[in-house]
Amino acid sequence: MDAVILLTLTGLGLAALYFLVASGLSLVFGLADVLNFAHGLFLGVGAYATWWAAGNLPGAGPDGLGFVVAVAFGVAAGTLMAVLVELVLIRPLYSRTIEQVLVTVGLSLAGVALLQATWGADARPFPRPEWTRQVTTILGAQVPNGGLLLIVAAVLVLGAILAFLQWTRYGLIIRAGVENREMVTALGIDVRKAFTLVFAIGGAAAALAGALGSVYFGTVSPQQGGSLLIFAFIVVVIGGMGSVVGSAYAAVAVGLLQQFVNYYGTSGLGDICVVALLAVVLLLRPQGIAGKVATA
Amino acid sequence: MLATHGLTWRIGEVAIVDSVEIDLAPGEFLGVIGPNGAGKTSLFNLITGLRRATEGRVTLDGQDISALPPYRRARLGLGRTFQASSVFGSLSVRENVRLAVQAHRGGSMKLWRRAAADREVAAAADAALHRVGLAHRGTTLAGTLAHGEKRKLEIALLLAGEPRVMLLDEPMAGVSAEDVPELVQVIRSLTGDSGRSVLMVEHHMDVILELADRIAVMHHGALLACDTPETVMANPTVQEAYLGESL
Amino acid sequence: MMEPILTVEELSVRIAGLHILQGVSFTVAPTGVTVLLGRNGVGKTTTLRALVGLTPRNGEVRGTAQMGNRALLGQPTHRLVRSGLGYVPEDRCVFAGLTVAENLRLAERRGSTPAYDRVFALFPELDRRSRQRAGSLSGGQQQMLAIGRVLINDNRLLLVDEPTKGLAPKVVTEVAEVLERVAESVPVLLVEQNLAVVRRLAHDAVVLAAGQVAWTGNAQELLAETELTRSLLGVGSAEVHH
Amino acid sequence: MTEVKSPEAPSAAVPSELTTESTRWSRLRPFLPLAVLAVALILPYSTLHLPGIFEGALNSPGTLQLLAVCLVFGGLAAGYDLLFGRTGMLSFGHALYFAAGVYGTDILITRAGLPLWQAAPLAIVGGTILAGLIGAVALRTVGIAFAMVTLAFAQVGAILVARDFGGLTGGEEGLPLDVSGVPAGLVGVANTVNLYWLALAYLVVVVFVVHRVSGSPTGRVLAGLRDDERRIGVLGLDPYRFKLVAFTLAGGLAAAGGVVYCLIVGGASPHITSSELTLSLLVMVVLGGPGTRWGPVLGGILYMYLDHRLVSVGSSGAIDALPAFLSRPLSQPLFVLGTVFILAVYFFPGGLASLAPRLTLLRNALSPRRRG
Amino acid sequence: GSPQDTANGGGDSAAPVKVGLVYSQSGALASYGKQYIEGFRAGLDFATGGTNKVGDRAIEITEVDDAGDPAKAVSAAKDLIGKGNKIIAGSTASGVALQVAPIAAQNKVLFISGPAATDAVTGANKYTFRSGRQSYQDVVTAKSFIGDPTGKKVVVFAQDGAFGDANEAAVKAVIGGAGATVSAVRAPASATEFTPFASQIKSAKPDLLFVAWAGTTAPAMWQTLDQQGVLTSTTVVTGLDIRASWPTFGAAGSKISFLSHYFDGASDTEAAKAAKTKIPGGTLDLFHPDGFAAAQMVVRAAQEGGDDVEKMITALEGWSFEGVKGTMTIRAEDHALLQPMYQASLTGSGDTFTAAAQKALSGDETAPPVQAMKG
Ligand SMILES: Nc1ncnc2c1ncn2[C@@H]1O[C@H](COP(=O)(O)OP(=O)(O)OP(=O)(O)O)[C@@H](O)[C@H]1O
Ligand SMILES: Nc1ncnc2c1ncn2[C@@H]1O[C@H](COP(=O)(O)OP(=O)(O)OP(=O)(O)O)[C@@H](O)[C@H]1O
Ligand SMILES: [Mg+2]
Ligand SMILES: [Mg+2]
Repeated sequence: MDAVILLTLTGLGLAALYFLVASGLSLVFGLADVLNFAHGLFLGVGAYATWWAAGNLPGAGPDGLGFVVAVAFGVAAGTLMAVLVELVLIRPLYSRTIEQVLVTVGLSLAGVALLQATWGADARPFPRPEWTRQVTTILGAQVPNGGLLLIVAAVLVLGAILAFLQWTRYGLIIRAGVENREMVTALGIDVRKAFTLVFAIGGAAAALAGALGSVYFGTVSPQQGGSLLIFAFIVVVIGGMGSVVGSAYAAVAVGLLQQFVNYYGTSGLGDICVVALLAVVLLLRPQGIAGKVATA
Repeated sequence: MLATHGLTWRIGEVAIVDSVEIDLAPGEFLGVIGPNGAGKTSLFNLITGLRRATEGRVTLDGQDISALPPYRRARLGLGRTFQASSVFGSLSVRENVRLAVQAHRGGSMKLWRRAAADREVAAAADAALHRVGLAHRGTTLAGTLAHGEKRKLEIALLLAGEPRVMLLDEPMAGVSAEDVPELVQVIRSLTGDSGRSVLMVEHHMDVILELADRIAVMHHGALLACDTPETVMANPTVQEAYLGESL
Repeated sequence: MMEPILTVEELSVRIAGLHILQGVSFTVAPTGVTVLLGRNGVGKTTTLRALVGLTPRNGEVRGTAQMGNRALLGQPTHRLVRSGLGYVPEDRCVFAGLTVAENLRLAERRGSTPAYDRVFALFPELDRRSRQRAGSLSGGQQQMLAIGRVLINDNRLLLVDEPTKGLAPKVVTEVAEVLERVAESVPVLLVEQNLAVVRRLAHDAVVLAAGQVAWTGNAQELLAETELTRSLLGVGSAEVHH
Repeated sequence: MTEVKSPEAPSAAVPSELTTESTRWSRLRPFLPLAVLAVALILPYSTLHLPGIFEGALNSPGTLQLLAVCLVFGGLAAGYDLLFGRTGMLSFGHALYFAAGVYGTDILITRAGLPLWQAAPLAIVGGTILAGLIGAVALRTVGIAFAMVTLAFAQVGAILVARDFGGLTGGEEGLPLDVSGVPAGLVGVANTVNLYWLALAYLVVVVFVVHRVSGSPTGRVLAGLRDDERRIGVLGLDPYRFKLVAFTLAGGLAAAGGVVYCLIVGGASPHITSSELTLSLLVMVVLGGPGTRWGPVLGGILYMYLDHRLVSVGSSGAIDALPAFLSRPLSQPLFVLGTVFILAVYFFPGGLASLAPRLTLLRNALSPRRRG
Repeated sequence: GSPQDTANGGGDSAAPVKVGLVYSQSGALASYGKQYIEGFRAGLDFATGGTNKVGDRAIEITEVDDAGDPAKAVSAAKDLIGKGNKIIAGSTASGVALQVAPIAAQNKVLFISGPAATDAVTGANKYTFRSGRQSYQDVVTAKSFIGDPTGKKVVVFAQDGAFGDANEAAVKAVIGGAGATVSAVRAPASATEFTPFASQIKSAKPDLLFVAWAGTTAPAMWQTLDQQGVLTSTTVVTGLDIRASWPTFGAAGSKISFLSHYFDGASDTEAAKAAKTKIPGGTLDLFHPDGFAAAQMVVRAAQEGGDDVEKMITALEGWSFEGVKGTMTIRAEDHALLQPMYQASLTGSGDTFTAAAQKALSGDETAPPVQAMKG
């Protein structure tokens, strides 16, 4: 029984991490129709900026309010980076999906190499509040606080993104813009602004995921973002492109599946099960769990 | 030749196509009219297999084809055009038609033969292009054609397949007034020989009246009437629901 | 004669090395409907798209176009539209994945109250189907939505590309009526193949041939003259009178 | 951009009063590939030094090895383009069939002790069947879903290789090829030239097959599929069958590339099962120009060349001499490679292949001056 | 010229001795590579008395980056061999070592593998030597932590793949062979959440837990083991990685018993002192000794063998020398490098940790079993 609770809660923590990474990806991928392979880089930028701020930025530090400031700085850096990338690199390439893939792949290669050139290839210890290293005992299970923090953050991010899509016109503009950018402009809307905004949000979510993920891992390294990205992609696709709620469901499914199979099955089976889940979902419902049926 | 039996397509509770019974005789030209949203295009989709009917059957020469995928139905001689032109945008106009000819004549699964060397295909394609008056646009990329030209290419693609039953979905929409008579000629010639049948949706009443042997009227998914043009035009419901007061 | 609302001078468009428009000049009167005629592929759509700033990336536009005191060419589309240039595209371009209501909501412009009543009065169908996804509308219904989307705002000039294409005769009449009524308050530059509609609506006419202006003048005169219609539009006036 | 005032004479059309020189050129053009092939064939006999481009003389083993790797990837990219550029199928799992070729050959030779002449055909057939089976399932989806299903299968392949079941694959350490099953002519540094010829032969075969197939009736259908699948169905052709044929054929070509690569590198390592490899295939094709005759080949060759050479450029003295803020990033090969992709997108939209028409334009612009 | 022309570059007695170093300058193992090359330079200086010459022949080093990719390494090795290098050294990654070794044998050049820890390099072929330790030696050192293994319960926690396989096999052979019952918990190398594995380990209640984990997820793994109480419930042994990684152990660090290949201060040999003065920063780390030993072996080979690879091999086989770690012996039968190994503990917090040696094991004590030479 203990084991089940522990696995469930840590599985949810893992799911929260996947969701944090996937949410920004899903937004950018589903709404702006950009397969952003540089998302992992945004993650890395957020993590390194937080790490840097905690050590160097006045007012920021590894604990308490200082840590919040450091994370805020990291998120700001990630957002700025995403906005710059959109403005300079992606904007001229809308509706040229393949070129975008090339640019974002190039960007992730170059960016990660740059992080590595600046801070070295090895993992560095990540500054974090002491309590994130401890555990909380819930129903007899020792649940890491880092995981709980991720769960709380994921719920907040989910709420924030849903509110944004629900209460602002941007959700509509972006959905329409993906279908036919020209026509959105022909309705008198500056669609470019909306896309920049989506990138900014995606970048912010990625940076937050980078910072909190590093808290969870305890270290920051240049490759970290990339290795999470593959699962994030799987989550996005299972959930249905562009559906943030779908991504949330999918993240939970993937996180729990991985955790339980890794415990009860043999090693490595967890990953294979996740991949199998992806294949099965796509074959049965190519549009993903929450995706809409494409028009004929 | 082509017949539908109680053909129905529901989305949720709503019947988009509602128990439609059509019987198309060999060589017959059946016009289909009806208000926008009556279900004409949907009917075509059901007949060609792009959509699966929820109830009812489609038969071709008495054979039930309801369960066949679109390509099998096409091979049995069912051809169609699309209301929104759907041509191969990145191929030249000529390649578009050659592809259609080749699809019809067989031998598409030949990986090791030079496609361009097949003179017969090329000749048939050029003939089809000629018939719709696009011969001079042969090398243009189909995607960059003007709207009306795409309509003509659609018909050329249909011609190339030499189908026995042709379904035309608003072939005249967007065709310039000057070219309408020409195209009417082309469509008329489709049925003239060889006992081919045509099912044509069209909102240009003069064209329908000129070509159709019978006219089917659809309304809210159901077949309101299916009769000679004179009878249909005299029907007060048709007058009211479809034609309105003429301009 | 009042000042024209739109003055196009020497408009040339080149796309991918092809000269599609070669020095097109015409004006649009500040009231009523001006119709742009010509065979398939002469460049009617290209003209409208150039005016509203939607020439493809690999295209090049030259010449001038003035709407009132505003130069149109070279401006970003969304600014042009916000300044009161409404555009109904040829292929309808409704957002297939959005519902009818969402399509309309998207068209609302900041700073002006959306005239839903006007749109729903004209097309009650849109009201009834407001929650249906636009992609599943019939062709004609989509056309209504495309027009409705523009009418929801107040415009200074409407560019309308083949609005009656694919519509049932009854709806064609209705759309013609709508345009007629719209044109009472907003000038319209209309591309239209249905000569009956042209006859009913048009005041002025511009005829294009091979990327150049072949004729401008009064539309009714044009349609009345068998010789002219035959040489310019390729149809006898008898056919016009269907 | 030059301003052309007169409305006639679109600039893309070549003026009719061509110089004799240009006519000769256009008549020669079809033979250009043959000429390049001839150069490639005699290249190992040249002791030419191209400092900065290659480390050693053209016929030195190091250069030949590098060229061989580049040629294999040129072929691989051309094969992938059959899927991507010519049929419009975005597969993210193409590396799997390549890896099947590499590991298949390696395992059959090293673990099962088969001779090369048995192992190679078995590996190719195996890779082709694998592609056929996976394609049969994955092709039930389209678009991004298809890309992701293929990626998923490739990921399973990667996991299986990494887990090292039964010690077959060597896990993350890879599996060195046991050369006792390989003809002596393909072993040893002195015989690198034979590997080079093998790679060249592979490239020629792939290019020939791809061009032949694209120009065939089937190729025409594939091109149609790229644009409008629904229409293909209505024309009476089964889209699924044609896509499956393309997918299987491309998979088989990739597996054959794997066999050659296994011999060149002398083993298998899990690098080749990574999803990055598929992505880089995509990059190669886009870099070169998808759906073009020579673009993917050039893209593949260039990519691999940069991938290998940047490593040594990065560690060269010239870079170290730069100030730290320049030398640090520049000594990271991936930084340079990534930057090259980005620049390529902006400066060669349409890929390297689009350079050719532009060069023609340039030549046309220059030729009057030469005449005058 | 003919294709074979330059492949047989020879050397006369005044020409420099050409040595090719193929190792990771970039990629995931770049920091290991950096230590290796620093150690190599220091070792070369030490072994040639600062002249960088063997007799009157200068030693000419060519460095090539393999970025951890065997394909690149193979290309580089072929290039170097083609240019007449008779000695190749380097190989930071095991995959590289395994694929370069056959190339050396095929072309009859000397290959001295570097930090790559895989056991498979030992006895790979007669042209292949190693300048570092191998996994087996790690495990033997780990065994020294539990005294008499008879009846004890040992769990191996290792990642999937060859590295994990080798460690599991070695533990089964070394500790299991000595009477302990050995079981294994394996996890995918890509795992990010370790609770399931920690629970499995805990419920197995081992007397000794041997952890073989490499990669960036290690800190998360340790934290989870700590949080789930594994570290306090049993003796946990693992290998001590490079200095930069020490802070990432966090609080777990002081609860682990480390086996160590090397850390600064583990030995106080002449070579260690010399190395400390030569390397940038003056602090020795995990892979400095490997580079140092490689240089010593290169010099020995060149001295005794000249340009004759067979003579080089004879000169190295059975050779004993004083390296950074102490006395190192190249076992003639399979070219295993017998060398001292250490038990260590870690103390400190934040960014400053220090390692202290508990015990040193001699090269004979940690000797792996003799392999038959494969090629
Ligand atoms: N997938 C769908 N979901 C919901 N409603 C649909 C769907 N597809 C079609 N419809 C509805 O079915 C009705 C029939 O559509 P159809 O396209 O067949 O009309 P049509 O007769 O061809 O009209 P038009 O003459 O305007 O082309 C329309 O009211 C349309 O909105
Ligand atoms: N993107 C493009 N690239 C190349 N040529 C184009 C492009 N767009 C349009 N054209 C060409 O420009 C010409 C004019 O096209 P346009 O769409 O303006 O014609 P139109 O008068 O609107 O015709 P229709 O009555 O058929 O709608 C056509 O020959 C068309 O092929
Ligand atoms: Mg319809
Ligand atoms: Mg038009």
